[in-house]
Amino acid sequence: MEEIRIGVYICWCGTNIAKMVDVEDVARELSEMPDVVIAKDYKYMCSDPGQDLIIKDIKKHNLNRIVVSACSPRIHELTFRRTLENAGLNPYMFQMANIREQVSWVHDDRIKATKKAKALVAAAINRIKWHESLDKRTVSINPSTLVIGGGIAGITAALELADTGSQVFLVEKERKLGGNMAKIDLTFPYLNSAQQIINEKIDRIEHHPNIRIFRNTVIDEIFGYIGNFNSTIGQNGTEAELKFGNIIVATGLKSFDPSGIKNYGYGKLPDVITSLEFEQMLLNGKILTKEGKEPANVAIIHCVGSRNSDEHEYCSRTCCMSALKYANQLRSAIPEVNIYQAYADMRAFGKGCEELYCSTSRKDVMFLMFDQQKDLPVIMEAKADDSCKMVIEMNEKLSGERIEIPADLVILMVGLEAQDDAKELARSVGISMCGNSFFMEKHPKLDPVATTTSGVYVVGNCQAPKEIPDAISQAKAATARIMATIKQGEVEVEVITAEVNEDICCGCKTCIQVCPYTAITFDENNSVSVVNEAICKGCGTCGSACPTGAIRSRHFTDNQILSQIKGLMSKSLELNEL
Amino acid sequence: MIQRVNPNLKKDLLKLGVKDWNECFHCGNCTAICQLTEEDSLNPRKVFRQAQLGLKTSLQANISPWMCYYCGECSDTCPRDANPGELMMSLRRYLTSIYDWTGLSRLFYTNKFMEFAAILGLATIVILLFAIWGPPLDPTLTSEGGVKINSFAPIKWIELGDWSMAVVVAALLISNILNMFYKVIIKPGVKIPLSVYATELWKLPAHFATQAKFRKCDTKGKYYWGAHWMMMTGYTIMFILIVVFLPEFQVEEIYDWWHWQRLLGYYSTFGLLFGLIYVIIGRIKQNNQIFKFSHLSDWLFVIMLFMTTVSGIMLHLFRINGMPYATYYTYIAHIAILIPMICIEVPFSKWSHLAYRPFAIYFASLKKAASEKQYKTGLAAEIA
Amino acid sequence: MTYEPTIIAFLCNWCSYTGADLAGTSRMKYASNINIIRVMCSGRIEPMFVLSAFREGADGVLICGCHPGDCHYHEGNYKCLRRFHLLQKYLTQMGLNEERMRLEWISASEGKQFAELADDFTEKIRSLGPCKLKETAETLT
Amino acid sequence: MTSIVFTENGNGNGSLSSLNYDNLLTYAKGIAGIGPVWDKTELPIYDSGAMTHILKESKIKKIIIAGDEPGMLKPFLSKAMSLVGEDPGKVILVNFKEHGFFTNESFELAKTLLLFAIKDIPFEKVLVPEEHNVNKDTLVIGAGIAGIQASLEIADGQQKVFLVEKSGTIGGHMAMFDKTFPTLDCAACILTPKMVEIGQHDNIELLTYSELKSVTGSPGNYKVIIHKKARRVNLATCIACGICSEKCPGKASSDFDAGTTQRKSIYIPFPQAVPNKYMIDENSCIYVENGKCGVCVKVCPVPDCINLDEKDEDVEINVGNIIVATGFKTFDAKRIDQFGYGKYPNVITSLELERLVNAAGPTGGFIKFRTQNKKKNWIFSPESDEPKSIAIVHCVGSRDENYNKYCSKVCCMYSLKLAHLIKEKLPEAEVSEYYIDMRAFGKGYEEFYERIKNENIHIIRGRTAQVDQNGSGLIIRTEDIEKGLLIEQKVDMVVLSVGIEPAEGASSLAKMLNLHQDINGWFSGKNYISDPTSTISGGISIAGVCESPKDIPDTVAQASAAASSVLQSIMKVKTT
Amino acid sequence: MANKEKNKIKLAIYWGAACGGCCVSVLDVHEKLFDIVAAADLVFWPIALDFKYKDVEDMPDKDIDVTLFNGAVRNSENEHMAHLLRKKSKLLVAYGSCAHMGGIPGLANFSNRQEIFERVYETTESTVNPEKITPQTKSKVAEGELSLPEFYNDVRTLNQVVEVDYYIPGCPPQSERLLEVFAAIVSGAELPPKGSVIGALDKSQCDECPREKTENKLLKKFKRPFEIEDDGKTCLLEQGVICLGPATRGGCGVRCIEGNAPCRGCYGPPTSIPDPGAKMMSAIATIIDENEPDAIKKVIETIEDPAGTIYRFSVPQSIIRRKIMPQEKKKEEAVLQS
Repeated sequence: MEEIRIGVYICWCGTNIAKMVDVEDVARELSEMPDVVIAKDYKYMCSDPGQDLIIKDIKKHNLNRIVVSACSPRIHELTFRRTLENAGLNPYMFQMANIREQVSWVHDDRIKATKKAKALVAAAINRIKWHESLDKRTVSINPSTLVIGGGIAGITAALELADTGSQVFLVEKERKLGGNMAKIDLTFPYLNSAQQIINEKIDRIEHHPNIRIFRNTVIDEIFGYIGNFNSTIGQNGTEAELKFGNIIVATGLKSFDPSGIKNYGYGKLPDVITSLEFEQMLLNGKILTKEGKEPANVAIIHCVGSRNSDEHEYCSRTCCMSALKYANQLRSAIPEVNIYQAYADMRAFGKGCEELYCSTSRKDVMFLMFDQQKDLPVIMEAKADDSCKMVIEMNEKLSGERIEIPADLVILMVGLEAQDDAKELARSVGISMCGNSFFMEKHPKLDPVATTTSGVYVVGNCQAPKEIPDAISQAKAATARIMATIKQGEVEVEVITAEVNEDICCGCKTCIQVCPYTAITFDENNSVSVVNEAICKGCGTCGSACPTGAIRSRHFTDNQILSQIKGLMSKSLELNEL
Repeated sequence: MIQRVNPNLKKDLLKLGVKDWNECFHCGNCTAICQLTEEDSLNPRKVFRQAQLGLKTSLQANISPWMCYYCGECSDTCPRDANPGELMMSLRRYLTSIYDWTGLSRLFYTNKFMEFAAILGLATIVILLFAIWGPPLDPTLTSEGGVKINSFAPIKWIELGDWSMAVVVAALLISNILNMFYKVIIKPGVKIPLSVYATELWKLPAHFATQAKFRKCDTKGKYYWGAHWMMMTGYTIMFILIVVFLPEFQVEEIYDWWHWQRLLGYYSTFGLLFGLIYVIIGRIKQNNQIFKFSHLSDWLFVIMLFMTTVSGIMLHLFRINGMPYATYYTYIAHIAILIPMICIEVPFSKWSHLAYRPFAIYFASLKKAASEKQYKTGLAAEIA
Repeated sequence: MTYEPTIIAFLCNWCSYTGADLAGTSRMKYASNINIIRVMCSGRIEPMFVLSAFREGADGVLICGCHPGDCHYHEGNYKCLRRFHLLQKYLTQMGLNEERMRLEWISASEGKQFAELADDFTEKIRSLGPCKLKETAETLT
Repeated sequence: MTSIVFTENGNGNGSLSSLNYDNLLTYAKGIAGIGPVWDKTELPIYDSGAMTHILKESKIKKIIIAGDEPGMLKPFLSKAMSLVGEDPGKVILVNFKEHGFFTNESFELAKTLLLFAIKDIPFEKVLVPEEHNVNKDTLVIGAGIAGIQASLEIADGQQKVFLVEKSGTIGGHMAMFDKTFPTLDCAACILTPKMVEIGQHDNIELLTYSELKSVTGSPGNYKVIIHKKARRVNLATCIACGICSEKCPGKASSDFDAGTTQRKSIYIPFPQAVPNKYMIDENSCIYVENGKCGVCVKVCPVPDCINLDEKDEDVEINVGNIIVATGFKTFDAKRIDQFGYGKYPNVITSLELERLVNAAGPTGGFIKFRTQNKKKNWIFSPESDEPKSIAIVHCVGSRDENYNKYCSKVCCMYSLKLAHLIKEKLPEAEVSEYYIDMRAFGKGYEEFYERIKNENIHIIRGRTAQVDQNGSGLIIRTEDIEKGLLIEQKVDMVVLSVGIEPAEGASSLAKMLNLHQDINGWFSGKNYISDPTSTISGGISIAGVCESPKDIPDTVAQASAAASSVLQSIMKVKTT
Repeated sequence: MANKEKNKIKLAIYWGAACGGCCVSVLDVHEKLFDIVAAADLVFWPIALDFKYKDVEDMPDKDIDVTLFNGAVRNSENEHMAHLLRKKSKLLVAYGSCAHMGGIPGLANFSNRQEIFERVYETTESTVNPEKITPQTKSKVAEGELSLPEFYNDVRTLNQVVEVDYYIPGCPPQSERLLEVFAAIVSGAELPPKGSVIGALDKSQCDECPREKTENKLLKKFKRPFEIEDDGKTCLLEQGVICLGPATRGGCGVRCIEGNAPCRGCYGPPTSIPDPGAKMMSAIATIIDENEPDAIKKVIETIEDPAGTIYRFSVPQSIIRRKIMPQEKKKEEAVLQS
């Protein structure tokens, strides 16, 4: 093994450190530690001359490990790693001791601060003896992408990617492309045609040279990792072996089935229909009751299957606005119709939505509020002599009165819920699910489309209910990442990863479930665990959980940390005795 | 009790109003900003709700519209521009037409032609009466160059006319108030002990005279209150003068200017003029929320009162300056405007509020006192 | 001279170490007895580190991670929490005062909380007196 | 036979639309082979019977509805078509607004759109992509979370990004927040790593304290002049030691703390600012004002680091794509008289409360009364007392015809979050929320709402109408809608959940970049439904709240989506 | 004869604080014992042959080729012999768990001399000792002075007293392993680096364990072996039983597990682990299936005596080595007060 030659640099940071820490004393004392070749102090280590000093010393003294004691590594670790690279050393042969944020700025006793600085630097020196060269690692990226789901999100993603010249495989469970958007007439809030938008896109996708469509196809199992996935896809009896670098999951959601809600009598009362069925009426241009008459009274009931602990606790996000849209469409198609909207909270939050709410309310629409959790309206058949077919009874919250509404047609604004096969899909693609069987994103705030599995993205409704523009934004967001990786042809993966020593691993499989990224798999042939370093993010949890000590967390190995502790304590105690 | 919603009531109400209020999304701002809001008596939003849903029974039993003096604060701050103040105004018209058993009120509110016809018809009758039974305008009426008003319009006839008009109007008003009492108290089944009727009775004249509630309106309200109060007192004093004290009022002799009759008369005139000009400028400029929307009945009322006032002033000026012919013609014109104004506006239109409002306050306090009493006896029974 | 305990603090990189940095940039003063060792995640902290710290002479060990649910690696902090409790039971069995080891959640914005924690913990350890573990283990008789 | 119905006449419907419909109608009538062409007013739009008669008579097989809101007419015509037995799907909508052609400048394009509708050509082809040689560098305007995200996406694709930020640090509003809803993870914990990444990224050139001066050129090749304001501290040499700030005698209200406290005239916006360098506020610097002082220069340990006489400068850059992510400003609560903000010290805005509950804020994370300091400035100091009851008022300046008609989308959720945080800091305090509609729409939001309901917080439906001072406390008047009762509540502090408005200067930027703004001032994309981030100005995308109010995840998704357009154009080596 | 003698190696076997099982394990080679005797001269083996310490003392230094030292160092006699044998031996092998890691006698480190004496000589139910007489190192009797070895406060492993060349782990070591080691030494093959563990495997127990292991290792309750209904196939850890197998060196032939009992760790940890129990502690805590502190504590309560379970054979060898006893002074005060 090569001789360890350590260079130690103590930064003054102007007076920031020097005022509270006797930096010269620190340098002098630590120069006496074993393996330390030189120890220097300097005004600003991060400045160009400071960095040059390190480079020169590395060459002159043949140093192979560098300790810089300055500010927080969160600020300058990258700076100095680059310095080392410039000097021809591996950037990981570097350790920083934070004596500014965690010493000089937070203490006011110079003697104690100096003592602590010495201990921290000693710890770093002790630690760096165990450092090893780590190399940047990349995996190559197959430029093809698999898009699962042919709704608006999937179609958008496929087109965006295909337009850059990359191959896209689009897999759709059903025969028809377009998903839920193809089943609706107009979009809110501007009442534009959904059909025109989606049909144009479907037309493009069907004729796109870079897109291969698999209809009536379900993904069975996917193998591999980012950049290098593969799967066998069966279609019409033939099987195709596909290789792709990234996966976009855009399987969407399905409408809630309201048959289970007794109050509404869906399935029993012929003129109680779901919003999706009403969309079909609008597409056909025929808003008629089962008897074939035009309704004189139409009631729209919100929050069916949503915001209720018996069905789904979550809000389906789109129904309120769809209901307002229906009011406008009804008013246009049947000018004299009485329109009633039973709602819980009017969630008109998007662009132009509150304005639509306001303009709709001017169109003789009667809004009625009910308690969607405990007190649902009851739909019943009207008496024979009544002017209407059905009567809806409810406790109206805004007036505090018990009222009844005449209705000839009742539209249930059904919520959205996970597809039946969501769980199987999650398993085959390797992503997690949240409480409501929605797919889980990597970070709910700052990474809403990536997943914990690198190279797999969730977009559109399958991540959570959302409006069309948001689904499209998400679809495009995922393609941004994929384009960046395709463009580079390879993707850098975490350097600080875990590795399994196969000579020691006994195959107890403790580590496999511990990994939050499912980066560890079991090699049945050798009966050892294997870390897929393309997936590993280097948290080190597995290393701590491994009972045999077979897993090392690179750059945070047991030895590195133990010697850091040892160095710190020995210096600290030694100084205490003085 | 389950009430069925009735979208048609709204359409009906719209005929009496000037603006749709369906934008309201029930935030309750109006109720909260209104300084007069009181449980059971004034809750603008609840009235809104009854109107929107078309809950006729509840609406007719509701006295909230009368409790509102229309300071306009609710409409100013309404986040949806739904104009609660204007709805209250429209509802006052609605309730007036509901209380009025003759149906004339409704007819006049909804049919401009009929309203004009009624006014013009009455005016014509007045002029005809003078033309037929009035003395010939010959020099006997101007002997010594003076104005002989009592000879022109003999006081006994005029007094007879005055009193009969007062009786008719009062009869109509009282019957309408009884109707109101039925709709507000009897029909909803409010139980009120007889003693309460007596103990709360003082509120009736007190509120009529002071309009103290109006003062509670916002800062701007105090200003309106001043104008409104002056107009109201001016009108009332004048009304009493010409009906009760006609013999002291319509005299040949011209009193000294400090005589009580003249002083009261001047005050009334000033009060009316001040209030009217304030309102007319407001309605023309639409400078404030309450003046933004004017129903025909609003304009008619103001214009007729203004014309009455102006003709009265002219009459007075002509008389003290000894201009007999001018005085006599103006007198006819004055009466020809005054009679239709009182006969149409007081029982059937906007002016009915001078009676409904104090009664509404009285009924509200009855309800409140009754429920308090009930609560107390209930409590006592419980304790016992 | 008053007794100055030596304390080792293991801080996760994403929340707690950043929080400690914030205490620094905000110039909050706290006891100099706290010596920080950075790990990527509190899930990396294992009993051996804590035991070694005591064995090498530390008087107290502080462990900080992201608040529950905030872990940069999803659930490392829960793993840390589980180990902490077992380790605490073990240390108690070995005659160590359980308060010598503490686990707290410090977020990246909680510089002040970190400074207060550092002071509070130092005082606690000071009141407990020197830890005799190193002495005992090295002088078996 | 194809027929056309125009829903507008004259010059559009007035709201921003100014297309001359009369001319368009004349043009349409002249198209060869076209059936009847009507203006909406000429049709019996309340009488399906009459309409079917017309359709039958003219043998119409297809109807094109053209205008600003053609969808409103569609159900009527679809019904009429189905009544005569024609395909109701043959009712085609041509929404000029949707495509951005609503001014007379795009009259020709509007004509084309009509023709395409007649001939069934996809609308996408109206704007035939011109082939440009794309400059591969990108300009991102605004370094809030949207700008940061977009920059990182592009820079990670190995493309150069110029990130321009108006203030002295990146981070935007998100950096000011304490926690984010609904997961309650701390904003700084998740944001600062991204900020550091921006600061250290090889492909990102950060231009803080700078604004756009002019943009010329064409899609793919824009020449942008950036006005760099004088920071007066050298970015390269400043070591952020803070000595200058310690000694500086000048003071001003801290923008970063939403005015809740004071900072020095030479300052760093907040400890984790990027770049982590000091700067001088010229409005309060004594030297800038009267030429005398210079204490900072004297105490600065780095030679020539502070240059008090530094002048503003202009920098020219050339870029191919531009992403606009200028975000928002909060509604000025002073505009609503009856809430007494600015009049009563303890009526505060939600942004101020965000700073108070933030551990790095002026009170160290404690909720305190606003008090006057020695110099009579109203600030929040850690020494003040704590309120015992707090009311949170929703929809301040939003959903209000008198101010902003739109819903600001985020206030309900952040108010719930703030209520939770208040309860966390002051468990004994009485917390009330007054709302109109609770808009808990996103992933996990409704669940969060349910959770807050169980935290002993009064959540009352009703819009507060008035706040008055009453002795040392405040009285707020609200109607409890669900009970139908007027509530006059005495509280110690009122928090106004202010809505959000387009950032200062959005209009001038719109002019500079030829972007459309909607009636509320938000930027409009090319097509709200199918392409909300691209604009009709080629190579220019919009992202985040500047497009319309939205929460953080949607902002981040949009930012990435905008980056996707940029990367796509670079990969295709052309832009549209 | 002399030549023959020369080819034979000199073997010594000594027991310190031990149960004798290790010595018996030597006999457990059965008929192979003859091969040993054929290849080696047993120069010292107190349990089997009558040698006096004097004989050893008289040997020249480094005269013994191999000494198998079993048992921990508990008293002054053990320590003396450890030093003596070190001096006289070329190779000193710590034989068995006690010499290696302290073994079962090492559990005495949860206590100290005072407590042990109190218990053994005063408070045990069968003891009558009103004068509270405890063993003294020196006592005068009529015949003169008698001496007993000093009973130490702590139990130490062999290597905490003298330098050790090799370790053969096990309680007791498997006889087959002993034969293999012995054969290697005799054949003069190249020996592994000093300090190595010999007669055992590098991998831990699980590698040899026939039970089926899955990744499903999440526990809401720990169980003692009698609490489970073992199907003989499922990994014991997955059934909630603390089996030290994953952190214990293989080589014993997974005998305990074959006997449906969990591994208790007598073979000690693999080379990669400095402390025998810390890793195992970490592992079993990690697989607790709870996230709330109280729930976690509840699960941990189901572990009977964690320190004694995890460090059953290795307390003196662990990082902490022994329990820190409450200050002696306090105890004295308490006695005085009572």
